[in-house]
Amino acid sequence: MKHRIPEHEGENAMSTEHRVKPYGDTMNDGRVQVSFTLPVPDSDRAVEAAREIMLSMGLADPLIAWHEALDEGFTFFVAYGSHEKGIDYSKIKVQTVDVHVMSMEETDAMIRERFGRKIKVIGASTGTDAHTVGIDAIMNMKGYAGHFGLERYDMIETLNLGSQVPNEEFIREAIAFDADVMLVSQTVTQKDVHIQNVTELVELLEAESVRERFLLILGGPRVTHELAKELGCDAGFGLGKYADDVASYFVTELDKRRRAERNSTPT
Amino acid sequence: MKHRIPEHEGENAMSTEHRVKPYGDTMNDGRVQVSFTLPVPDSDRAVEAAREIMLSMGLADPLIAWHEALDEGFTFFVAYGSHEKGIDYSKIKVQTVDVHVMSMEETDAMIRERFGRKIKVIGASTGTDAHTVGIDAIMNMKGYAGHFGLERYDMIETLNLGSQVPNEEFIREAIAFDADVMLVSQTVTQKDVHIQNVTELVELLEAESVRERFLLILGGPRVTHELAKELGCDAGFGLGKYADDVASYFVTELDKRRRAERNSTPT
Amino acid sequence: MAELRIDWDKVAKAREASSAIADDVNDQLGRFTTVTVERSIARLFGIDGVDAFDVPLSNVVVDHLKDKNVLGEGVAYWLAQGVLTSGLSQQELAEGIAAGDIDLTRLEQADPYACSLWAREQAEKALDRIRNNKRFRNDKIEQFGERPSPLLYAIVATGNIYEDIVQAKAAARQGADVIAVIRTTGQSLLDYVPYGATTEGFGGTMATQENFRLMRAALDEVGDELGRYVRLCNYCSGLCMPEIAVMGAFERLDVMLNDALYGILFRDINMQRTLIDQSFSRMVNGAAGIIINTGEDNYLTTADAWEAAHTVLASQLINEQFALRAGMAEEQMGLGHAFEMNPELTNSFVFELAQAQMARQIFPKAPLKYMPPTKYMTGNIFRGHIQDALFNAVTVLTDQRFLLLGMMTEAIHTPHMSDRALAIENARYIKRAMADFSSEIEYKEGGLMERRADQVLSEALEFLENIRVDGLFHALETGLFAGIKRRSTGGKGLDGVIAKGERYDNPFVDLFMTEQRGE
Amino acid sequence: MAELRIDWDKVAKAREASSAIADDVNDQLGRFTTVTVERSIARLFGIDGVDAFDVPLSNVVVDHLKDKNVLGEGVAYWLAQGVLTSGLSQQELAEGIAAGDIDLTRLEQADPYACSLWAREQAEKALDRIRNNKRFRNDKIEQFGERPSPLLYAIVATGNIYEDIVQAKAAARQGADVIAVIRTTGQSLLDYVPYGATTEGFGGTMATQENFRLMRAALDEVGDELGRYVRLCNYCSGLCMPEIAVMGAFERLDVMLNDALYGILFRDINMQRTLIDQSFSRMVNGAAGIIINTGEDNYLTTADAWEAAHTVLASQLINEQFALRAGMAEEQMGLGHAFEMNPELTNSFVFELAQAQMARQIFPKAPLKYMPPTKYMTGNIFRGHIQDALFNAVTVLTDQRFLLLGMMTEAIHTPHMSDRALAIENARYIKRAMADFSSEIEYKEGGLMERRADQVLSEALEFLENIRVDGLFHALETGLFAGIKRRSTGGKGLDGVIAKGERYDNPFVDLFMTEQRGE
Ligand code: B12
Ligand code: B12
Ligand SMILES: Cc1ncc(COP(=O)(O)O)c(C=O)c1O
Ligand SMILES: Cc1ncc(COP(=O)(O)O)c(C=O)c1O
Repeated sequence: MKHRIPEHEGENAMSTEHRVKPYGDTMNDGRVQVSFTLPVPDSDRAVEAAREIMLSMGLADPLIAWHEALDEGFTFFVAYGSHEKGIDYSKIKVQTVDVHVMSMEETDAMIRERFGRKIKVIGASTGTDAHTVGIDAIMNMKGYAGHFGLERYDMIETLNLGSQVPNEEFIREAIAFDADVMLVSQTVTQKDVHIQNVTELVELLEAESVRERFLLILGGPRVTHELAKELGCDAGFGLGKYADDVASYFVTELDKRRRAERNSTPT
Repeated sequence: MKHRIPEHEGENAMSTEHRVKPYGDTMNDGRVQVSFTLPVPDSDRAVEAAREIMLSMGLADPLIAWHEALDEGFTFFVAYGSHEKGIDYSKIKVQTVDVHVMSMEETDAMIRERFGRKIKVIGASTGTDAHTVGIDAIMNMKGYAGHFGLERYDMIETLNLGSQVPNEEFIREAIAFDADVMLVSQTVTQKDVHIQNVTELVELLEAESVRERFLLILGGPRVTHELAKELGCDAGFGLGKYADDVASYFVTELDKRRRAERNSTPT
Repeated sequence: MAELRIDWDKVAKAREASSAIADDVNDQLGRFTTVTVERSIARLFGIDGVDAFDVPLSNVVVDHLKDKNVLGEGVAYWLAQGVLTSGLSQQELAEGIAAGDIDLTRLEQADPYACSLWAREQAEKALDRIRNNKRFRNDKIEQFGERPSPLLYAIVATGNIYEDIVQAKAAARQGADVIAVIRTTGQSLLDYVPYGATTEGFGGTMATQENFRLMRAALDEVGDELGRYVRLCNYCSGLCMPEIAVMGAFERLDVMLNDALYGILFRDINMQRTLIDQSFSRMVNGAAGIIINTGEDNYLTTADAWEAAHTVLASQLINEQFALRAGMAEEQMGLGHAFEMNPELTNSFVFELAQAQMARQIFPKAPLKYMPPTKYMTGNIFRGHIQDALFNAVTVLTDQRFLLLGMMTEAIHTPHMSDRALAIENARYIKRAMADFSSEIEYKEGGLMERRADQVLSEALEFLENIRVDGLFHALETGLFAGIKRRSTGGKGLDGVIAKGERYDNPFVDLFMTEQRGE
Repeated sequence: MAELRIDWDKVAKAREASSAIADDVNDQLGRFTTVTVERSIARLFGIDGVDAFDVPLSNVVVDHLKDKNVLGEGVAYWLAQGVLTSGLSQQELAEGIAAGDIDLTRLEQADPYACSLWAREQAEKALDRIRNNKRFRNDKIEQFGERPSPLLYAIVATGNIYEDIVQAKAAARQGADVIAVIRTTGQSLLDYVPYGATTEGFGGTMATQENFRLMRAALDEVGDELGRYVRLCNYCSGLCMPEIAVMGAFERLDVMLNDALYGILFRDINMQRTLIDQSFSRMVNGAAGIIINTGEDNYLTTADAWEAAHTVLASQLINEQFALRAGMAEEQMGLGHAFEMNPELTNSFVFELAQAQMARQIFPKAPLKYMPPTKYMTGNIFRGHIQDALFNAVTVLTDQRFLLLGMMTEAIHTPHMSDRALAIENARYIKRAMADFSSEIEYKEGGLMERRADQVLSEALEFLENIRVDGLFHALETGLFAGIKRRSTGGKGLDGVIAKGERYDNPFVDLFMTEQRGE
C-alpha cells in the first residue's frame, strides 16, 4: 500500500503543498482522540459543551464517547473527532541541533587534533530541582542506555555538581573550574519553574559579563532545542539524547568558534 | 472551593457570557489530552508536525509526550496542550427531548385517561444491522438496567421485529400492525451506514405518504436527539435512555398531537 | 501450568450426550445436500468467475440445475455428464450455461460410473491444489519456527481490502500472529459469494476470493520480512459456509470462524441448512489444515456470562462432536469462549480464570480461541485498556492458543491503527511480565475456582442431557441457547436444502475424510 | 493469603545486625540535640506565629539561644526560666524576643528543678492536645468503621492549597482513603517552616500548619459526607522533620513520610542532623498515633530494582530498628517499597510479586506502603495505565496496607484531576476483580518466587552485616545506599547539631515514650 502513504516523506522541506491529516483507519479520515475535564456538572448541557470544545478545535463529527462526573462540578470526557484541515507537511521545519553525531573515539580524536587540550565541562541540576538522573546520564562514567557518559572520554574533563545547585554557585564554580561548557538539567516544569530558573541563570551570566565565556547547554525531558534557544542557551537536548549527541555538538561548536575567532584576529 | 467552580452551573441558558475551559489541575489551565496517528515516518519532523496539529486545534503550549512508529510510514502521538479560548457556556443550548419522565404506572394511567386504548409500538433493528440488545432493552419485558421494557406496560402493545429488517418490510409491518410509533435501532455507524439507512427509511415513508401516520423514533449508542431530527425522525435516544424515557416522550407527544388535531377540527 | 481438579466423570458423560446429539442430527440430515455445498463442489472443480450480472458461475450452474429440478443428483454428476458428453471443460460449460447456450440436463448421456470416475479424478486435482497450500504453510512454519502461545490475533475491519492490508501489515510488524479480516455486515445472508477486490464494506470487508488472495500475498510478504509465518483468518459462516471453506483452502487461509450453531442463532439461518453446511465446510477446512474457530463467545454478548457459562461449554462439546464427525483433528478445533463477566462483580477475575482453565483442561489438544471483553466495554477507553489487560492475564495464565486482542475502543469504533498497536503492546507486556506465573502457583483444592468450574460443568452436563432427550432441533426451537428460539423450518436458506437423488455423488467426502486421517 | 517459605533464621540475623547498627548510632548521637528539635519543643510549648520578617517565632527563640551559645541547655530550660522569672507566657516571651525586648539568658534565676517541673507540666498540656486529636481520630474510625486494605493513597500536588482541596475532595469522593499533599520542591532544605496558607509551589504545596489545618477541615467535611474517615498525609522530612511532626500532631495528620536515611541520601542533609531529628520526630508521630511512611522506593528511582532490591529490605530493617528505639509500635511503621522493575524484563510481575510478598511476611504487623512504577513510566499513558494495573494486582495479592496510586501521566505532569480518578478506578477494579485471588492460590515450593525472595534476603543480610562492622556512618560515606556517598560532616544542617549541656532537658522524651507504651 505504498502509494497511499504520502509521498515525499523524507526529512527535507519541499516546495509543493502536501497536507497531512491524522489517520484512524483510513487515509485522511483525520481521526483524533481527545480527553479532558470541564468544570461543570455532568449533564446533557455538559455533553453539548464538550461537543463545542471539540468543534472549536476544528474537529468535525465530534463523538462524545464517554462522560462521567469526577465530582459535583467536574465532568470528564473521552471524545473522538476528525481533523479535516490537516497541516501542510511541506512547510514543517524543525529546529534541531544540526550536527554529525560522532562516536566517543571520534570526539576524543577531534579534541586532540583541534584543541590539543582537554575540554572542560561542568554540569548541574539547578535551582530547586533535585533530579539528577538526567545529568548523570550525560556525565557519569557509565552513561545511559548503552551510551557512555562524558567522564569516560579521554579528552573531556568533567565536574558534576549534582542537584539543587543555586545559579550563583553554579556560575562561581564554572569560573573557578574554567569550564568551556556549562550543562544545565531541568526536570521539574510545573508552573514553568524551569523557564524562570534558566532565564535567571542567563541574566546572571550576562550581568557578570561571562555569558560569552561558556557554551551553555540545557537538557531535560521537556526541553527542545527551540526552547533552549529562546531562553538564551546555545542548544537544548531532550529525551533520547545522550552524551555522544551533546559531546559531538559542543566539540563541533567550540571548534567553529575557535576558527571564527582565529580568522577575526588580525594576522 | 465552591467559589472557584463557575457560577450559574444550572441547566438553563443565561445571558452573561461565561467562558468555560478544560480543567487539568487548576481552574482555567485549559489542559487537554490528545492522541492521534500521522501518516508520516517517526522523526523530528513528525514531532514538529504533531505540534503543528496541536497548535492548529488552538491548543497552546503543546507538549508531545510520546511518539512511536506504528509502522514505517505511521507515527503515533500522545500530547497535551491548553485550550486557552474555552467556550461560552452561557450560549450552550441542548437539543434534548424535553419531556417529564414518568414511571410505568404514570404512563399507563395517562394512556388510559387520554386515549382510552392501547398505544401500538413496533420496533426493529433495520438494514444490515444485527444488533438487537438495544431495541430489546427498550421493548422486552425485562428491560435493561432496572428499567422495565415496553412489553410490561399494560397500555402498550408491542411488536419487535428483531434485527436486519429491511426498511420496506418494516413499513409494511407497521402499516399492517397499525402502529402509532415506530422504533428504529441503529448500532453500526461505520461509513455512516446508519445515516444512509434512516434516510432511506424516511424517504420511503414519505414516498408512500405514511410519514405522518407514525411517530418515528430513532435510538442507538451513537444517536443524539439532534441527529435524529436532522434525519427526519421525531426524536432520538442514545446511551443511558430506557423504556420509561421513550414511553414518556411518545405518550406526551401523541397526546399533544391528538389535542392539536381536535382543536383544528371544525366544531 | 497450574491445574484444577475436575470431575472427569462428568466430562465423559457430557461428551457422551453431545455425541448422541450430533449422531441424531447427522442421521436426520445425511439425506440432504444444499445449494452452497453444491456450489463448493463446482468451485472445487475449478469453476471460477462471474456472469454479466456479477453472479458467480458456481451459482449459475447450481441455479440452473435447481431450476431444472435435478440438483438432487449433485453438481458433480452433472458436470461429469457435461464434460464427458460435450468435451468442454467444466469452466467452459459454466460459461455456456451463463450465456444461455448450454443446458446440462440435455447432456445426460455418460455412464454414471464414468461420471463418478471423472469426478474423483477432478477431486484429486483439487486436493492437490489444497495439499500444495498445506505444504507451503508447513514449510514456512518449519522454516521460521512455530510461534509460541498465545497467538496474538488482530482484527482489521476498514471495509476496504487495500486499507485492510495497510493495517494488517502494520499489525504484523507490531507483533500480531494472526490477522482476521472482519466481514462486512450482511454478507452472511447473501446466498452467493461476491467476486473480486472490494473497497466498500460496513464494519468489515467482503469475503471474496480475490480479497483473500490479496491479503494472503501481503501477509506472506510481511511474514518473510519479519521471519515468521503470519496467519490469515476469515469467516466460514453464513449461507455460503462451505464455499468460503473452499476459497480459504485455495488461497491458503489458516484459520476460519466456523460454528455449527452460530448462523442459526445469530443470523436466523435455517438450522437444517447450517447443520448440513457446517459438516462439509469442516471436511474442507480439515483437509486444508485450517484451524476453525467456533463462536461461543457470542452467547455472552446477549446472555449474562455468569448465568450462561454452561451454555458455552455445552456448545463447545457439541461443536467438538460435529467436528469429529467431519473428520477433523482436535488440533484444528479452535473452540471459542470469552471473558465477558461484569467487571462490577467481585472476584470476576478469579471466576474468569476458573472458567478459562476449565476449558483448557477439558479440551487439552484444542487450540482454544479466547475472546476479550466486549459487552462491558464502554467509551472509557482507559478503563477498557485495563479490562483487556486482565483478559490478557487470564489468557496467559491458562495457556490459551488464540488471544483475540481486545481493543480499548471496543464500544466506539472498529479499530484504529493505534488501537491495535496499543492492544498488541498490552498483550505482549502481560505475556512477558507473567511468563512463568502459572507454573509458580497451584490452585486451592475445593476453593472458589474449583467450585465454580464444577458448577459450570454440572450445569452443562444437565443441559446436554436435556437436549439429548428431545434432540438439538427441539432445543433450538425452545430457545435453550442464548434465549433465542428458531423454528426448524424457519429462517433463511431452507429452500436451498435439497434431498439427495439416487445418483448423488460428492467425491470430496471420502477424499477429505481420508486426507484428514492421514494427517 | 498465599505465603512464601522464608528462611526465618536469616531474617532474625538481619534484624540483629540492624539492631546493632541502630544502637551504635544512638550511642554516638545521644549527646546531641538540634535546632529543629528545640524548635519543636518551643512549638509543643505553644509558641506560634512569625515575626515582622515572617520568621517563625520558634526560630526566633532558638536562634536567640544559639546566638548566645546556650542552646545546649535546651529550649525547655530557657523558656521555663523566662516564664518562671518574668511571669510572661512563653508566647509573650517569644514575641518579646522577636521585638528585641527580651533576652532569655538574662532571666536565669529559677531553680533548675522548678524549671523541669514547669516544663513537664507544659508538656502534659501539649500531650493533652495531641491525645484529643488521637481520640477524635479513633472515634471517627470507630463510628464509620476501619477501611479495608489496601488504603487508596492519592497525591495532590497543585502548589496551591485551595486548589489542592478541590482535588482532594474530588479524590475522596472517587474513593481515595488517604490524601497526601505533596510538598513543594526545595522546602526540605529550608531550616524553618513557612507560615500561613500558601498558593505558590512547584511540584507541590508548602507544608505549613495552616495548610495542614485547611486540608484537615476539608477532609473531615468530605469524610462526614461520605461516611468514612479520610486520612491526611504530609512530609515529615528535611531540615524541619520534628517540627513538622509537631504540626501534624496538632492538626491531626494521620500519615507522615518519615525516613531515617532519605534526607541524607536524597537531600544531602547532614547525617548526624537527620539521625537525631528522625528519632525525636518519631516519638512525636508515635505518640500522636501517626503512621510513618519510609522512603525506600527512592532507592529504585536511581538504582536498578533488580540489582538493588536488597538495599530496600536492609533499609526497611534499619528504619524499623530506629522506629523501635523511638518507642514506635510496629502497627505504625509504614515501611516503603516499590514496583520498579523494568517492564521489559521477563517475569517482572512474578518477581515483583515475590518481593512484595516477602516484605509483607517479614513485617507482618507493619502497614506497608507500596509505591507504583515511576521510573519506567513514559509518555505512553495507555501503557502506563497497564503498568499501574499490574502494580495494583501485586498490591492486592500481597495485601499491602497503602496502595499509592500510580498515575498514567507519571512521566508527564503532576496529576490532573482526571488522572487521579482513572487511577482510583483502576485500583478499585483490580481490587474487586482479584478480591480472593491470593487465597485461591499457593506459591510453588522452591520456585522462581521463593528463590528470588531468598536471594534478596541473603543479599540484605550480607549487606547489613557489612554495615555492622564499620557502622552506618561509614556505610553512608562509602556509598552503600543508592550509590550515593555522603561525608559525616558534610551536607546541610550540621551547624544545627548542638551538644547537650548539663541542664539539658526535653520533657517530651519520657512522656512520649510512655504514651507510646500505653497504646
Ligand atoms: C526519579 C524521579 C525522582 C527522584 C529523583 C532522584 C534523582 N536523584 O534524580 C525523586 C524520587 C527524588 C524525585 C522527587 C521529586 N520529583 Co520526580 N520523578 C522521577 C521520575 C520517576 C524519573 C525521572 C528520571 O530519572 N528519568 C530518567 C532520565 C534519564 O531522564 P531525563 O531526566 O529526561 O534525562 C534524559 C534527557 O532529558 C536528557 N537530559 C536530561 N538532563 C540533561 C541535561 C543536559 C545538559 C543534556 C544535554 C541532556 C539532558 O538526557 C537524559 C538521557 O536521555 C519522573 C517521572 C518519569 N518517569 O519521568 C518524576 C518527575 C520528574 N518528578 C516530578 C516531581 C514533581 C518530583 C517532586 C518535585 C515531587 C515532590 N514534590 O516531592 C520531587 C522533588 C524533587 C525536586 N525537588 O526537584 C514530576 C515533574 C512534573 C513536572 N513536569 O513538573 C515527575 C514528571 C513525576 C510526576 N508526574 O509528578 N523524582
Ligand atoms: C453485542 C455486540 C454484538 C453482538 C450482537 C448480538 C445482538 N443480538 O445484538 C454480535 C456479536 C452479534 C455483534 C456482531 C457485530 N458487531 Co457488534 N457489538 C456488540 C457490542 C459488544 C455491544 C452492543 C450492545 O449490546 N450494547 C448494549 C445495548 C443495551 O446498548 P445500545 O445498543 O447502545 O442500546 C441502548 C441505547 O443506545 C438505546 N437504544 C438503542 N437502540 C434504541 C432504539 C430506540 C428506539 C431507543 C429509544 C433507544 C435505543 O437504549 C439502550 C439502553 O440504554 C458492541 C461493543 C460495545 N461494547 O458497545 C459491538 C459493536 C456495536 N459491534 C460492532 C460491529 C462492527 C459488529 C459487526 C458488524 C462486526 C462484524 N463485521 O462481524 C458484527 C455484525 C453485526 C451486524 N451485521 O450488524 C461495532 C460497531 C462499530 C461502529 N460504530 O460502526 C461495535 C461498537 C464493536 C466495535 N468496536 O467494532 N456485535
Ligand atoms: C462463528 C462466527 N461466524 C460469523 C461471525 C460473524 O458474523 P457474520 O454472520 O456477520 O459474518 C461471528 C462473529 O463473531 C462468529 O463468531
Ligand atoms: C521519606 C521521604 N521524605 C520526603 C520526600 C519528599 O522529598 P522532599 O525532600 O523534596 O520533601 C520523599 C519523596 O518521595 C520521601 O520518600
